[in-house]
Amino acid sequence: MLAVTYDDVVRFIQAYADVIAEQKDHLTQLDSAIGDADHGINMNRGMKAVLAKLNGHASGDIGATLKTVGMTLVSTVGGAGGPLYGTLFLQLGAATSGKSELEPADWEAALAAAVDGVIARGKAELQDKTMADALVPGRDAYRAALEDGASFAEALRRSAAAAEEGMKATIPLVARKGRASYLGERSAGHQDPGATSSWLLLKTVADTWAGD
Amino acid sequence: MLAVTYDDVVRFIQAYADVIAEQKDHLTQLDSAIGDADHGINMNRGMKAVLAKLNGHASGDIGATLKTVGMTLVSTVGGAGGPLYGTLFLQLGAATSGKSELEPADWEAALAAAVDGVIARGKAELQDKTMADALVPGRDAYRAALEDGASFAEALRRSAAAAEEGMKATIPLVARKGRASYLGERSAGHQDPGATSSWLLLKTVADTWAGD
Amino acid sequence: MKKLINKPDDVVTEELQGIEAAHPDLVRVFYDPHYIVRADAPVQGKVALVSGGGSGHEPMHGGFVGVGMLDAACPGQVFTSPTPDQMEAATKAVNGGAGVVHIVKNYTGDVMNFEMAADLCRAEGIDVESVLVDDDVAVQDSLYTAGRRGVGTTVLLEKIAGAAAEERRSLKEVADIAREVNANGRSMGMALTSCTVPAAGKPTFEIGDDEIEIGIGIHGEPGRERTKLKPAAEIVEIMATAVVDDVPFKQGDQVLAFVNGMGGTPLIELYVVYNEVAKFLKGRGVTIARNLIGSYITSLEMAGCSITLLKLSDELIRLWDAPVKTPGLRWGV
Amino acid sequence: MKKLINKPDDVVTEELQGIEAAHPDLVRVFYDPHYIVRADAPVQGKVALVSGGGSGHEPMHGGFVGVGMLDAACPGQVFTSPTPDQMEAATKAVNGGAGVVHIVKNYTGDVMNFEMAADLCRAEGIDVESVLVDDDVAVQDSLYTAGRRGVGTTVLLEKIAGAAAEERRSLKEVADIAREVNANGRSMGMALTSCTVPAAGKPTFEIGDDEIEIGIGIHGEPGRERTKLKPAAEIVEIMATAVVDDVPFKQGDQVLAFVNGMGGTPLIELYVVYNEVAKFLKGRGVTIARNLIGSYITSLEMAGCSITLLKLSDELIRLWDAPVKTPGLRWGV
Ligand SMILES: Nc1ncnc2c1ncn2[C@@H]1O[C@H](COP(=O)(O)OP(=O)(O)O)[C@@H](O)[C@H]1O
Ligand SMILES: Nc1ncnc2c1ncn2[C@@H]1O[C@H](COP(=O)(O)OP(=O)(O)O)[C@@H](O)[C@H]1O
Ligand SMILES: [Mg+2]
Ligand SMILES: [Mg+2]
Ligand SMILES: [Mg+2]
Ligand SMILES: [Mg+2]
Repeated sequence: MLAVTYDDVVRFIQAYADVIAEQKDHLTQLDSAIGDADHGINMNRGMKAVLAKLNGHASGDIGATLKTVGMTLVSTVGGAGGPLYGTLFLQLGAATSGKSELEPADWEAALAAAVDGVIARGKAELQDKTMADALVPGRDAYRAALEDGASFAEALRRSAAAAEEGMKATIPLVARKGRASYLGERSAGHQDPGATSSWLLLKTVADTWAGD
Repeated sequence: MLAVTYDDVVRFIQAYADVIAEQKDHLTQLDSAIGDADHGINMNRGMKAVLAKLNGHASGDIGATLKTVGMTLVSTVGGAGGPLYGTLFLQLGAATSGKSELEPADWEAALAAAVDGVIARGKAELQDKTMADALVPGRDAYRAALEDGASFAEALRRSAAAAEEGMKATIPLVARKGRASYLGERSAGHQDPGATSSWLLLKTVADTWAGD
Repeated sequence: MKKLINKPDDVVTEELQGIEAAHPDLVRVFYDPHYIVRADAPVQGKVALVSGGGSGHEPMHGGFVGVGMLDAACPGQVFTSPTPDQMEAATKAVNGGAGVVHIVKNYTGDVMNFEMAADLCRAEGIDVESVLVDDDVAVQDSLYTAGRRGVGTTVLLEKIAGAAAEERRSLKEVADIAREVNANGRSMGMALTSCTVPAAGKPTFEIGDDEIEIGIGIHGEPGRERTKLKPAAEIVEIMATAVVDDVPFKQGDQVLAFVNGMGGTPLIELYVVYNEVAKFLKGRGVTIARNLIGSYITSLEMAGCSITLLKLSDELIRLWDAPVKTPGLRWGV
Repeated sequence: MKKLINKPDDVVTEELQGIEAAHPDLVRVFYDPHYIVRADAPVQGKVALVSGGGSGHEPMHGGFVGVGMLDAACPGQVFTSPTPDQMEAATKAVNGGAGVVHIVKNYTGDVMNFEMAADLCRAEGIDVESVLVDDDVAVQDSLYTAGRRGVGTTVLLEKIAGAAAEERRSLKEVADIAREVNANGRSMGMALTSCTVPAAGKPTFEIGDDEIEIGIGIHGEPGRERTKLKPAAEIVEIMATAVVDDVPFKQGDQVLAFVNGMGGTPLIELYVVYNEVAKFLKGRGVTIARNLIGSYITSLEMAGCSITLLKLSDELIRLWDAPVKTPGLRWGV
């Protein structure tokens, strides 16, 4: 694989919707431990709306489609997840505007813009026990892999693996942003739901685009 | 025993208060099955108030004291039990007004007046599954015993025994008066709480005045 | 038992102290015996309205004391009728010389206690008219029972009769309007959960996690049927059908629709229920001219609701719309 | 899960349909996206107030739309912040040319969504001022958290700022008054039981039969301590102390005391609590000049209460007393 096509992007979006549907209860469960028990429900409502929105609207423009995903998430997810995932996809879209293919460097730029967008929106720092704890290592590992000369597929796999580690590393953390922060010390010992859905996103990217 | 003294009457009132305190949960339990779970609580509140009221006020006038009991019950019990037991004691008091001793015939008249008062107040008929189902046989058995030439003590014991039978006979009945009547057929199979407290009353009379 | 109380025995007295502390502009509270009167009682020349009943149904009745509604309320112990001495004292305190209406919900205890009180008051020369509320269609075979219970219509009756009294209508007129409201109002309730009487300490009845009781009374008295949990639309269908068929309400009638929470029911659910009631009545051609949605006649923390429909004349609408200023119901002033 | 609903996914929409059916004289309801505006919106020349938040807190916010309070409310899914498109549509619908105040409870989701909405509105030339409510003293170490949550003070702020807007004060003045209310209001809540988000189907948290959570958030967020059930007096002592010491309220201060039910709490308990609050404040030399007692900012069917104290100036009292006519709060009209 040298580049990702428009159809690959659509397949990723569909696969992410499937993953979220499948992991809905798990994400909600994680959110019930340190939040308000709705993260899976919210994300699933959003991704279902995305599927309905995209259905039969193949524009061929990767950026436009990702922006539509972002807009749809913004207006259907709500809570913290809505603006954050909405921003993530809006930024992916802005960075890939007009493109019908993504080369490894395009994804690097898009991912960087998306992660910046999430951080600008939520003002989270690393170790605040948020989505950023999965996204930032995922972005960094991808970039490092490309610099190491890894293949596109390999870089995506390393990105997902780093996000997974980042997600797991949220377990001992004390939350400092979002609803979980109200728990103080009691938030330690639980995996962050947003970091989990962010890992699932990068994992779905890898599974869809770097599938064996 | 040929007659009941003022002190005997006071001992009966005290003993009835003790019995009600002891049976409070049981009466409430019976009321929770076919009523609103307060009969024991209400009667106990009333009899406690009676004790407080009588404490140190030995008038020597049986009728006056029984009227005080009735007035106190009327103003402290509430619910159906308040007017019914209030009326019962008010009528006992009216029938024994000015007396310092009760002979067997005095109690016959007093009991008859009390039962009439309860029936006039509540308009219950026999088999309606109410207090009347214990009181009426209790009254009738007492009268019949005297007519049979039984002793005062024996007549009181037969009165209590008949009330007990009447109380037990409420079990299969379908209630037609009071809160239990809302249950319709479902009220069958449960002993009536008011019939139970009425049996306890006649039993306490017998235990106190006809004690071995 | 989990409640925001101190000692079970003190609940009613402390509630009254809370009302007294909260609403000195609206009511005055008396403790020996317990009763609540409107701040400006007695209002000379006005027919006075006295109601009362067991506590645990808040805001009814104490929360309905004030201008345009009740002159006095007598709170009993929780779910236990108040006593004649309370009613007598309250009646005397609010009697403005034009007579007093006793509004009595049809429960054996309430009826007998109010009867004794009315006798005492009449003996002292006060004109008392008793009005019985018995609107609960859940009670069937009322010939063989203590009759229908007084439930949701009580709230509407107290408001409407209160407005009539405020217009200085005569004792007979006020009592007649109250009876007209009772004759034209019907209710039915249901429970999702039981409630716990503080002094009893445990739930009044057991109910499965997937069961509801349709036709419940406001003291947790059993209803018509114990059934599996159903969607709100089906529950409303059952209850509203029983209510509508009983008057009967006909196509073209104007009604006041009152969706009442039992105490533990959140407002979001009451609006879902009201939506179903509105759809149901539309289907029957009945017009909702007025409505009331909220927890006004409750059963402690019971979850559930009741539906009351009152057939409205223009006159009843006018009296309903009249100003009212009480802790529990307020508009127009 | 026992609720008076149809399908969990439809609760919010059906609730809105219920509100629309119930209060056409007060509000208009829109569905795509969801928002509620006062019947006469936009009011030309008046600063408009828009609030919103997750559903499940009824009557807040939809029940506070009307004359003298909010111009619009945006209901999210249960316990989930609404979305920027709702806020944008509502803001446009009520903008009367004098600017719009967004009243935002301090939750990450609400803040970010309202931020995006404000950006969109400003891009279209509408003057938007955002006011953050963060009055929950239960959140400690607010430097290391998302900050204090917005709870009970929100209700008081919406009423008071609404009255200021009704007087045709400027955007800046209305926003400043709102901020003054937030600066002078503090709250703390507690729960006896959990609530169940309809879409989740099971209780948000587990709590023992003899336990309470002190410092609970209105979405069931954990509080300061999990403790054994205590008498109301002790619970009030803990909560009121935390609230009073935080502003701090001093001897001689005048306050509005707001005792709020969490949705499943019967009014009888709220009056018992109010009685304790009144005694507590008396002991501190603080005067209760106004009060509000009832379930106004709820957490579905959660049992529990919150206490909010707002330090009052004469001006705030005047604005509090001004007429208000909404489904959830009404007086003076
Ligand atoms: N300021 C923030 N920056 C980045 N991520 C955040 C921030 N606040 C919360 N999150 C993420 O959002 C997740 C919760 O999302 P969700 O449950 O959808 O929203 P809410 O908390 O409003 O219910 C958290 O697990 C966390 O990862
Ligand atoms: N009309 C009546 N006549 C006689 N007794 C009655 C009548 N109605 C009810 N009772 C008695 O009252 C008892 C219930 O008393 P209680 O629980 O104190 O009152 P309430 O039903 O008001 O809670 C019943 O068990 C029954 O024996
Ligand atoms: Mg969440
Ligand atoms: Mg009883
Ligand atoms: Mg009772
Ligand atoms: Mg949420």
